[in-house]
Amino acid sequence: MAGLWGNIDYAAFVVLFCIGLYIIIAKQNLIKKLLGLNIMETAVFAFIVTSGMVDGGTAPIVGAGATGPFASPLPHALILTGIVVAVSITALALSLIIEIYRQCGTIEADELKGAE
Amino acid sequence: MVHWLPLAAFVPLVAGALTPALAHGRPGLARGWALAVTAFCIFATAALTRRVALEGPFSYAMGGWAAPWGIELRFDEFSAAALFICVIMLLVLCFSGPYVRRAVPAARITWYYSLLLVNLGGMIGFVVTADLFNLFVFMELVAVSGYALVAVGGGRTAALAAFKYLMAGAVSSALILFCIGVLYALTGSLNMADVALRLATVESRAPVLLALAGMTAGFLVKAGLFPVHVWLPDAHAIAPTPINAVSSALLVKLGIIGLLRIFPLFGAAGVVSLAPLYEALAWLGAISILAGAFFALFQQDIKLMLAYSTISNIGYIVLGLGLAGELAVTGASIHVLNHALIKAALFLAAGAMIHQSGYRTLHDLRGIGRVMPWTTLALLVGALSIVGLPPTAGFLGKWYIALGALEAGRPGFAVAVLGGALLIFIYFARMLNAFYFRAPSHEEMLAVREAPASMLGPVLLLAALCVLGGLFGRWPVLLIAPGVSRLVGGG
Amino acid sequence: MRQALVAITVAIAAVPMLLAVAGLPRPGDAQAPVHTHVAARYVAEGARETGAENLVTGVLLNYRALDTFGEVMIIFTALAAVMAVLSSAAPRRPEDDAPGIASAIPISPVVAFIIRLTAPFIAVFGAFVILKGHVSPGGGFQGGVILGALLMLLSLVLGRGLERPLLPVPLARWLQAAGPLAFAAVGMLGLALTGALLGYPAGPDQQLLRELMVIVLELGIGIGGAAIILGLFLEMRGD
Amino acid sequence: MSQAFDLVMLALLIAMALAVARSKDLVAAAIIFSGYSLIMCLLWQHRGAPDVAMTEAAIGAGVTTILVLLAIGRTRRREK
Repeated sequence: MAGLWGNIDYAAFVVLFCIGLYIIIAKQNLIKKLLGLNIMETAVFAFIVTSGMVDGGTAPIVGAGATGPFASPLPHALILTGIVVAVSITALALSLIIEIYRQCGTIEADELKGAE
Repeated sequence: MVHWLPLAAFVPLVAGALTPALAHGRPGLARGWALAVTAFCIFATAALTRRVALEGPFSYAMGGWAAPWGIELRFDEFSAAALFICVIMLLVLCFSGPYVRRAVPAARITWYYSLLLVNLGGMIGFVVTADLFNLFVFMELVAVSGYALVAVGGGRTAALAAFKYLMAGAVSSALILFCIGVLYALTGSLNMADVALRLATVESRAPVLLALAGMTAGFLVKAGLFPVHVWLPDAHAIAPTPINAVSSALLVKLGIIGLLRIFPLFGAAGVVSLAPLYEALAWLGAISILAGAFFALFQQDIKLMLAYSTISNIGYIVLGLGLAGELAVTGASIHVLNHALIKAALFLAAGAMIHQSGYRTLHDLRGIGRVMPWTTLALLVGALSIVGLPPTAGFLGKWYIALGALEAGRPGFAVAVLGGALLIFIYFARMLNAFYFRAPSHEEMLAVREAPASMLGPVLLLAALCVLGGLFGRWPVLLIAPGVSRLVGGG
Repeated sequence: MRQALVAITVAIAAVPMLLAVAGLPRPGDAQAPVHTHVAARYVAEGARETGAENLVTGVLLNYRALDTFGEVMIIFTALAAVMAVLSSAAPRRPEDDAPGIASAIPISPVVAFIIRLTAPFIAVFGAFVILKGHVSPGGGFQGGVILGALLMLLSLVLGRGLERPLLPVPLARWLQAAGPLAFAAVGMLGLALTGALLGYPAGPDQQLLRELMVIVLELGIGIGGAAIILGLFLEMRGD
Repeated sequence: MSQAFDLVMLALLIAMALAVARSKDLVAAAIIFSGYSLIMCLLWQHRGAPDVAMTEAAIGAGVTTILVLLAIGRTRRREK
C-alpha cells in the first residue's frame, strides 16, 4: 500500500473535496454553495477516474494498432453517469434558487433564515 | 414469469418519461396513466414477494452477463418492501387527484405525476439491485425527483425547504459515491456479494474503516436520524400532503434499506469489526427516539409534529439495528414496513383535514371531529398505532425491539423505547382531545364538509391496513425471518 | 471568525479521509485489483463481445446498460424537476426579474451571423460524435450535449421566446423522451431475442443487428439529451 | 510518482477552487469554475480517459456554466 506520497493525486482530490465542503458550509450565497457542491462532486469523480489509470496506459480503445496497457474502462463508464447526475442536481438547484429569489427577494442564507 | 424483477423497476421509469408526451393535450390522462402503471407494479412485486416467500432469494443477470461483470438484480426478503412501496404509492396517487387540482399550479400537474412515477421506479430499483453503483444511480433518481416534489406546491418557503433538502442529500450522496470509489479501488468489483468476498482478503484497515463509516453516515443523513435531521421537518411539512406521505413513509426508509445492504459487505472483512458501529447506532437511535418525540411535543402545526415523529420512529429502527440481536433486527425490519403504513395514514388524514378546513394548527382545528368524523376516526387509528398499542401494527415493531433490548441485557434502551412511546402518547392524547371534545375555535369549522371520496378512500384503507398489520403481524415476521438470520448471522 | 471555525472542522474531517486514501493501492500500477479483476475481462473480450472498439461505450451500452438507462432517466428527471419548480400558471411579472445579463443584451448582428455560419459545422461534429461513439472517443451523451449547445445558440438567434420556442411543444415532449424510449425498444428487443432484458444477440451472424441496436441507443441518448438541454435552457431563461 | 504535468495540474485545480471560494463577483466565480472543469478535463485526457474528458468539458464547462450564468442573470450578481 503506497503511502500518502505515492497517492499524492488522491490526497489532492481529498483536499478539493474538503474545499468544496468548506464552501458549502461557510459561504452564505446559495449560488456559491452550489459551486462548492460542484467542486466537491468533481473531486469525487476525479478520484474514481484516477483509480482506473495505469502507468503508460492509453485510452481503452482497442482499434487496429492500439497497444500497451489500457486504462480500465469501468471507472470511465461510472463517471459518465456521475457527471450527468451532477448536472441534473445543479440544474434543479439553480431553478430552486431562482424560485427562492422570486419568493423571498434574496439568495443569502443568513437573510433567508430570518424570512422563514 | 422470470422477467418481473427487471420490469418492476424498468416499466415505471419508462412510463414516467412518457407521461408528459402522452398527457400533453389531455391533462386528466396523466393520473390515470400513473394509476395503471402503479397497479402493474403492485401485480409484479406481489408475484416476486410470493416467489421469495416460497423459494428464498433469487437473482436476475441484466443483459445476460453473470454477476461481477454485469449488473445483478437480487430480490431477497428485504426487497419485499417494494410491495409496500407500490401499495402506498397507489393510495397516494388516488388521494392526490382532487388535492393536487387545488394545491399545485395547473401547468405543473403533468410533471407532478411524471416525477411520482420516476420516484416509484427509482425506489423499486433501489430495493432490488445488488450492485453498488446501480444502488447509487437509483438513489439519485429517487433523490432528484424527491427534491422537486417538495417544491412543486410552490408555497412561500417550499423552494427554500427543497434547497436545504437538496444540499443535505447531495453532500451525503457525494460521500457515499466516494466510499463506493474506495471499495472499487480496493476490490476491483461493484457487485455486493463479490465485494464482500474480496474485502475479506484486504489487509489495509484504514480505507475499509472509512468506507464503512462514510456510507453509514451518508445513509443516516438520508434516513433523517436525529443529529443529521435538520433538513427533514421543513421538507416533510411544507410539501403537498401526498408528497409528505411519500417522503415520510417511504423515502427515509431507503436510507435504512441502504444500511441493510451495506452491513453484510463488511461482515466478512477481517480488518474491521462491526461491534463498535452497532453500539454507536444503538445510542444514536435511542437519542433520536427521545429527541424526535420531545420536539414533536412543542409543534403547533400538525404536519411538523408528524415530521418530528418520523425522526423518532427512525430512531426506533436504528436502535433495533444497533442492538444487532435476532429479535431487535426483526423488530426494526417490521417497523420499517408498519411505520410506512401508519405514517402514510396519519399524513393523508391530516392533509385531508387541512385541505377541507384550511387550518393547520392544533388550536384552529378544534372540534373537527364533529364535521369530518371518518377522517378523524382514521387519524385516531393512526395515532393509536404510532403510539404502539397492542392490536395495531405499531405495537409489533416496538415490542420486538424492546424484547431485543432486554435480551441484549440493555434495559436502558428498553426504557428509551417506552419513554418515546409515552411522549408521543401525551401529544396524541392532546390532539384527539382537541379534535373531539373541545368546542371549535372558528365558526367556519361547522361549515366544513367531509373529504371527497377519492381522498377519504385511501385514508380509511390505510387505517384498516394499520389494524390488519397488527392482527396478522405473524406473516411479515415469518417472511423476513431468513433474511434477518442471514444478516445477524453474517453481521 | 465563523469561517475560520468551519475551516478547522473541515480540516479535522479531512484527516481520516487522507489516512484512508493513503492506504489505497497506488493509482497506475497494473497489478491493482482495479485492473486485474472485472476490468481485465472487459479489456480482453470487450471488443469481441460488445462489437464496440471503444470499450467505454461497450461497458456503457452492453455490460452495464442499466446504469446508462438510469443516467438517461436522471437527465429527464432534471428536466421534469425544473419544469415542476419553475413553470407556474401565474403570469410572469416583469418587475420580479432583475435586470440580468441574459435578457438585457439584445443579440448583435455579428453574433447572429457567426452563429448562422458555424451552425452546420457544429451539427456535423455533433452527429459525428454520436454516430462514431463506439469506435472513437465520444458517444451519445457527448454528442447530445454538443447538439444541445447548438440548439441553445439557434434558439438565441431564431427562437421567439417561451411561447413559440424553436421546437413545437408536443414534438419537444416526444424528443425529450427519446432516450428512455430507445432503451425501452432495444431492451424489449433484447428480451425477445436473448431472454434477458437489455441483452444483445451474441451470435457471429447477428453482428449487424448488434451494431444497429447500439446505433439506435446512441441516437436516442443523443437526441434526447439535446432536446432536454434545450428545454432546460429555455425554461430557466424564462423570458 | 506521477509526472510534473499532473502535479502542476493538481496545484492549479486547488488554486482555482480557492479562487472560487474567495471571489465576491459570482460571474467571476462561474468563469473560474468553468476553467476548473477544463483543467480537470485536461488532467483526465492525460490519464487515458478521453470520453470522460470530453463529457466533463461539454457538460461541466459548457452546460453547467451557462445554467449558472442564467441563474445569476435572474437573481443577483454580487455576493454580500
